[in-house]
Amino acid sequence: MADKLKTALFKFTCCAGCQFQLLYFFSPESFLETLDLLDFVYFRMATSKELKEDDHYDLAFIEGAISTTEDIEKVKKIRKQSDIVVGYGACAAHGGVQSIGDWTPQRKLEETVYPNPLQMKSIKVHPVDEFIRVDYQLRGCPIDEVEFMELIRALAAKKEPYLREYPVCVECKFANNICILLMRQGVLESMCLGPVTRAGCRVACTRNMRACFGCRGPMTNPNIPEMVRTFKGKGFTEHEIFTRFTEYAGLSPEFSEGARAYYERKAPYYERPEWRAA
Amino acid sequence: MVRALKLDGLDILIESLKKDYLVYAPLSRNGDYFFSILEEEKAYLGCAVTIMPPKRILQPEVQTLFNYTAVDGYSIETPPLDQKQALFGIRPCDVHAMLGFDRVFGGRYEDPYWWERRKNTLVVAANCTTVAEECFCSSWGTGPGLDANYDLLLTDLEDGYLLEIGSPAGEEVAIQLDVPPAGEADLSKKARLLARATASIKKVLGVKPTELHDFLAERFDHPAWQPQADVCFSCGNCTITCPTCYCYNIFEDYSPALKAGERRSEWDSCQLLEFARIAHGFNFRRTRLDRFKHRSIHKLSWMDQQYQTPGCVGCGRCVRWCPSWPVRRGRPTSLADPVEIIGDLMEAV
Amino acid sequence: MRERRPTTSGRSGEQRKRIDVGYFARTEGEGGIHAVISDHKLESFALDIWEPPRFFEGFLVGRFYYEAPELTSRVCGICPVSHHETATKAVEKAIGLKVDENTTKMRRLIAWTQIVASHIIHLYMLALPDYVGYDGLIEMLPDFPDEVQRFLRMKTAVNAITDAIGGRALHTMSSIVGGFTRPTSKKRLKKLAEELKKVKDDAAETVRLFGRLPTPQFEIESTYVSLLGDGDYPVNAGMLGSSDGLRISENDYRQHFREWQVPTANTKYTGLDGKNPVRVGAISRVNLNYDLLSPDAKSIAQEIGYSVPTRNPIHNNLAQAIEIVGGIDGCLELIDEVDPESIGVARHEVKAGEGGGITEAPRGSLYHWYRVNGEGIIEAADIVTPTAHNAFNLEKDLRELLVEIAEREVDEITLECEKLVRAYDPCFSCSVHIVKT
Amino acid sequence: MKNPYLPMSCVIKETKKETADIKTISVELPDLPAPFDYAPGQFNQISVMGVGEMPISIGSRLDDKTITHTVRAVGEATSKLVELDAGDTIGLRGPFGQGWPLEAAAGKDLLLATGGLGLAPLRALLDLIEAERDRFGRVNLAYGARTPGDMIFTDRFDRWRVIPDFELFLTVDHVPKEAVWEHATGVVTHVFDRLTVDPARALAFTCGPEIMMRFVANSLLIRGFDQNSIFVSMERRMECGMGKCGHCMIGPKYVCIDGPVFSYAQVKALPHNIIAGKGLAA
Ligand SMILES: Cc1cc2nc3c(=O)[nH]c(=O)nc-3n(C[C@H](O)[C@H](O)[C@H](O)COP(=O)(O)OP(=O)(O)OC[C@H]3O[C@@H](n4cnc5c(N)ncnc54)[C@H](O)[C@@H]3O)c2cc1C
Ligand code: SF4
Ligand code: SF4
Ligand code: SF4
Repeated sequence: MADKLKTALFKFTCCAGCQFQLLYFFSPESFLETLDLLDFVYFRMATSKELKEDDHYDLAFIEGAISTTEDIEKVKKIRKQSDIVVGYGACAAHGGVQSIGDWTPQRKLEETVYPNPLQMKSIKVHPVDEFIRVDYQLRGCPIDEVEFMELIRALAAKKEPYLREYPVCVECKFANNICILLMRQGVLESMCLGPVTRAGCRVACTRNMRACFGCRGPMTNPNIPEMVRTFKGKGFTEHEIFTRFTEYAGLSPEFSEGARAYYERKAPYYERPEWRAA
Repeated sequence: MVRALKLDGLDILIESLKKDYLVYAPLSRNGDYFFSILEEEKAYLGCAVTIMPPKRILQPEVQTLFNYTAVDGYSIETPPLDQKQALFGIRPCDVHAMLGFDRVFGGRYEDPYWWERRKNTLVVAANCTTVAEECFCSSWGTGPGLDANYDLLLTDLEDGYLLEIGSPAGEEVAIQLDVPPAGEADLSKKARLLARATASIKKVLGVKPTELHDFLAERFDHPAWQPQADVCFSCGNCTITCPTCYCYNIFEDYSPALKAGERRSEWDSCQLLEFARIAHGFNFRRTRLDRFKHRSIHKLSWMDQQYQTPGCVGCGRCVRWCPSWPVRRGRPTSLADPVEIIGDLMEAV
Repeated sequence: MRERRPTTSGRSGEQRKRIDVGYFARTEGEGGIHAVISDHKLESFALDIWEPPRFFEGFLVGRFYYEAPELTSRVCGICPVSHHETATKAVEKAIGLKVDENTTKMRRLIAWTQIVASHIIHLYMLALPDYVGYDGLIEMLPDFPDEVQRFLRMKTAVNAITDAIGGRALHTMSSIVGGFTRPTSKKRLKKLAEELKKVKDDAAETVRLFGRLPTPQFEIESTYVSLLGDGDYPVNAGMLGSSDGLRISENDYRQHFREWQVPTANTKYTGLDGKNPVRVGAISRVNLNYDLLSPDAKSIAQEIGYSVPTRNPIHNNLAQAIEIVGGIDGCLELIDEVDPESIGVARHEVKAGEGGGITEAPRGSLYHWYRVNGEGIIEAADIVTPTAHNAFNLEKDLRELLVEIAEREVDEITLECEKLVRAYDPCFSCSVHIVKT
Repeated sequence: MKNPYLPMSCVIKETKKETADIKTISVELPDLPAPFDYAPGQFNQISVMGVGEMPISIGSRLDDKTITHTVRAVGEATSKLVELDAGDTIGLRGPFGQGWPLEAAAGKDLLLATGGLGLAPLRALLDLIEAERDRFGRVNLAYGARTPGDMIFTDRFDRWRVIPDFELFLTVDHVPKEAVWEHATGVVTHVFDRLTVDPARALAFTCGPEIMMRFVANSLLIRGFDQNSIFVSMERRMECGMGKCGHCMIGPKYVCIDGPVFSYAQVKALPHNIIAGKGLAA
């Protein structure tokens, strides 16, 4: 067998769930096969092996979004040190849940959480590929086991992984699911982003009768205006549509187009009367 | 030889089938229906088009073509496909779609995966005595009643079930049932019920199937296509759920740790962007318009030219599962609905 | 990345030691200790938590109430269910929704699986390598196949139940405000219960394993806080109580617990009555609720000589191991009791209001509070995690430990500190707002 | 039932580098129950196990059980294939498709107009012309490439030149400074003025990028070739090669079984293609 890929996993701003997905929630077979294919030289959660300055990696996983200025330098360094860089999880790919904060002015955010915001020097949340080239994205919150295995098997075999580009709907139908978007009852349950979200999650949401909330970000060339029109047609409010598009991947150009569909020329939502009232 | 039996209930038939076959039947879940292995739940025989067509049982969405190990060249192994199975309660439209697949997977290159499964499958069809609002099988002559191509055929007579036998394999099952033959009255009741069902189908294709080729060829550049394509998600729902859509992809799953791989096929859809893409990203149907047209015309005309079998059987699945609902002729409609697409094209240029 | 750099620098005659742990390995999130010991005295000390802020309480403002559980689930990848369930409870209180007994039981079941699952990963993946002197579980694989296999068996059995109820094991799906969208079937649960029974021996073996490992004798006075069970071991219900006799309902939490800023550290501390540090977690739960543990858990605790109340903070690991046994019994019992098929999602109207809820996360009491307006939009949110509860106490304990072992070698001091930190099981990424940059 | 999805395992006998990214690979066919029979213009599905399958034109006439394919590394599978060497194993299934219309061509003049790698699908035909010269009338081969270095099969040019009644016209788009080039420059249609075949009794076979075939066809139509005597070899994405997977469909036609060779008249009736100008893509 070819040599194991020398691998490092770095964590930035996120919940670390994607690492745990690998360490803890994978089936034992996948977990052991992963260890067969990858040699983790740096993986803080799993081993106390130290980071070596100027080490070189065949493969670097970057988990989490970038939210401090130091982090920007760190990822640039990782890029230089690594042959293949993989964005690991929704936070790395699109900013993840914390990117919701990007729709609120930073000062405002700081004020809500900390009594003395003047000490803060936080920055907005950014996807990793805003600063460096990312070779592959493992999307999703959290990442999917099957997709992860496909990626590392392909990389170990030095070939392209087969990562799906099509929307969640395809997998949803493969899974024999009823269409959540078309069930016109139960308001929040039917606001499904499936038709514009990239598949690969094996429909974690819809197989549980939950609407897809777009954690994997947009598919290639999604029809966002139609998605907005559809939601609107089903009677969702502007603010509801906004929140749906901004949950996990609101920073992607496509989803932010959806989020802006109603807010563009209006006051940002945190100043809108609908929640300021009462 | 018995031709038709009268059953009081279905249990006796199902029990008998279960002895020799793995029985697939429409089961209810969250108010909808899907084909699944019949265990304890009750099979549903009222007219309900399952979410996914039974094609997935004969050609699963992802199927293994072969496994191989790559040590010293490679050795190939194909999966066994000898499971005897019964498709219980398959609708006439779906039977017709299955016949279409017979043509696609037949011809010069016979697809062994389809045919092995097909030959091991007992078709226990069920006539539709009630119809759903999306159905338009009568436009194609594919329903609501079935004339041939079944092993066994059920009709719900309200006071019991008529069981017609259509093949020696069906005969073998029927012979084990200890029930009386059906009478003339039962047969005429069936005819009456089917006539009633046919009459209750409100949806009609605006153009006769035989005239569709010319109709569509003339309207290939009709302006009505563009606004339709604009509201299409390219999500593939219309094709994935379509019982006559057969397109698939071939890909490989290879594990360097195991030095073994598997070549698989996976359903594909012409609505997806990557369907016609080749090396260097060149795409022969890059625009939504091209893809939407391809699907519509393939269903309604080209498939018939290719395989002499209709590409649509009027099951209404695409009508139901298309998430886009543009307003046409003053009412919200399903974008993928063949009847509405034809309707749009019938409007003057 | 910051490095672990223990250094000793001699200055004329006196001994000056620097303890610098830049980035704890195998803890969740990012944090470090910086201490200077000179002449066997603690000269300076700082507990540094530098997980970048994520502003959960900030960005939750303006979102819909039903988003709170799934968004806060992302506070922490190791105890997502706890956040999910606590947020659900708090939001339901805020909008004035009551769910039935069966749903509460189901939630209790999934919360139990979370505690057990988190303890398993903590003990085997984060703590055990320390004791046996390995970098991590991955490195232990060739030499400790039995332990690794036991770990894999246990986690697979427990995760399967979380997966069945929650729709997936990590960041659950089917549990929402009002109930469950797709509760599993009794049949499936029964089947999984059989699998779970099979790992009970593994759980007992885990307790014995940790009972055998050398535990430093180190006693510190702390105020132990946890929910108090009422007939059942506390998981997602009960009064909040302390070893000092505190008894409050979750509604009164904010009158008793305050946060304040510490100028020397980058953290915001939470304490009882705005000044006293508290200890939450398995050790507190076992201390306060020992009698409610399952008989098997109690007998294994006796077998290894675990006596309550304990004052040794490092005993937290043993308490966790004991809770695994108790948790498995708790799950088995609940699987018998719940009726998944009858669970749905309670229909509800949204009323403006506010409400807080406490549940026991693996690492201790977790508090969520929300104010929701008439349109269902969150106006204010507050999350106090176990790590936030513990941070003040951890600092206090570390100081005491450093004073006690100040004479030892730097490497040893560092290791002891790390052990203590890891026994606290801090989850820095879940700290939410104890963090300041 | 024979399983047409299963590739037969073939060992590479030799490889030859044609250009920087093009390689000719000769494989040895295993003993088959029946002789492997095919016509020029047909293709095989070649597998690189672990990576995937790709349609590649058959480049040679069957010669002692060896058969050649000429491949350009453009993507994943082709790159892997090009990396392989003698002794490696590949999978092969085929032959598929309709080759050049040899029956219609009997006794007729032939114009073969190709660009770049498009010469590969014609090589088997050229071998046939050489071996059975009497079957056809006068033959012209017009071959264009980007630069002289991009030409394939250059070692065969001299062999072809001596075929009786055979003319070889070479042209390149661009000559790098250091190269020696004594033939024409410009696109392949530029040499059409010098053709010696008679449009009235000739068939034209063309293969290359679709945009090139469009120019070739237009130019030939102007010169009096009939729509039914111009043949193009089309390329589309293929998975099965057997008219089932749907990918290579152009309107109602399958490139894999109805083609890849089509007459211009046929192509003209099809949507979504560049050659005859209907429904331009990309
Ligand atoms: C009838 C026919 C004959 C051909 N003859 C030759 C030949 O003699 N020499 C040669 O070098 N090339 C030939 N090609 C083109 C060759 O098949 C493609 O270059 C090859 O498939 C690219 O695969 P890839 O995996 O390297 O590219 P990638 O871009 O990595 O391919 C991704 C997928 O797209 C599909 N695909 C991409 N490009 C094509 C394409 N052009 N045609 C079909 N499927 C494609 C493949 O199925 C592949 O799985 C021929 C194509 C056809 C249709
Ligand atoms: S095109 Fe639509 S109605 Fe026709 S068979 Fe397919 S899914 Fe059914
Ligand atoms: S409509 Fe599209 S997916 Fe369906 S069979 Fe035709 S080409 Fe294939
Ligand atoms: S027609 Fe409807 S179902 Fe089909 S691809 Fe378009 S949006 Fe999807």
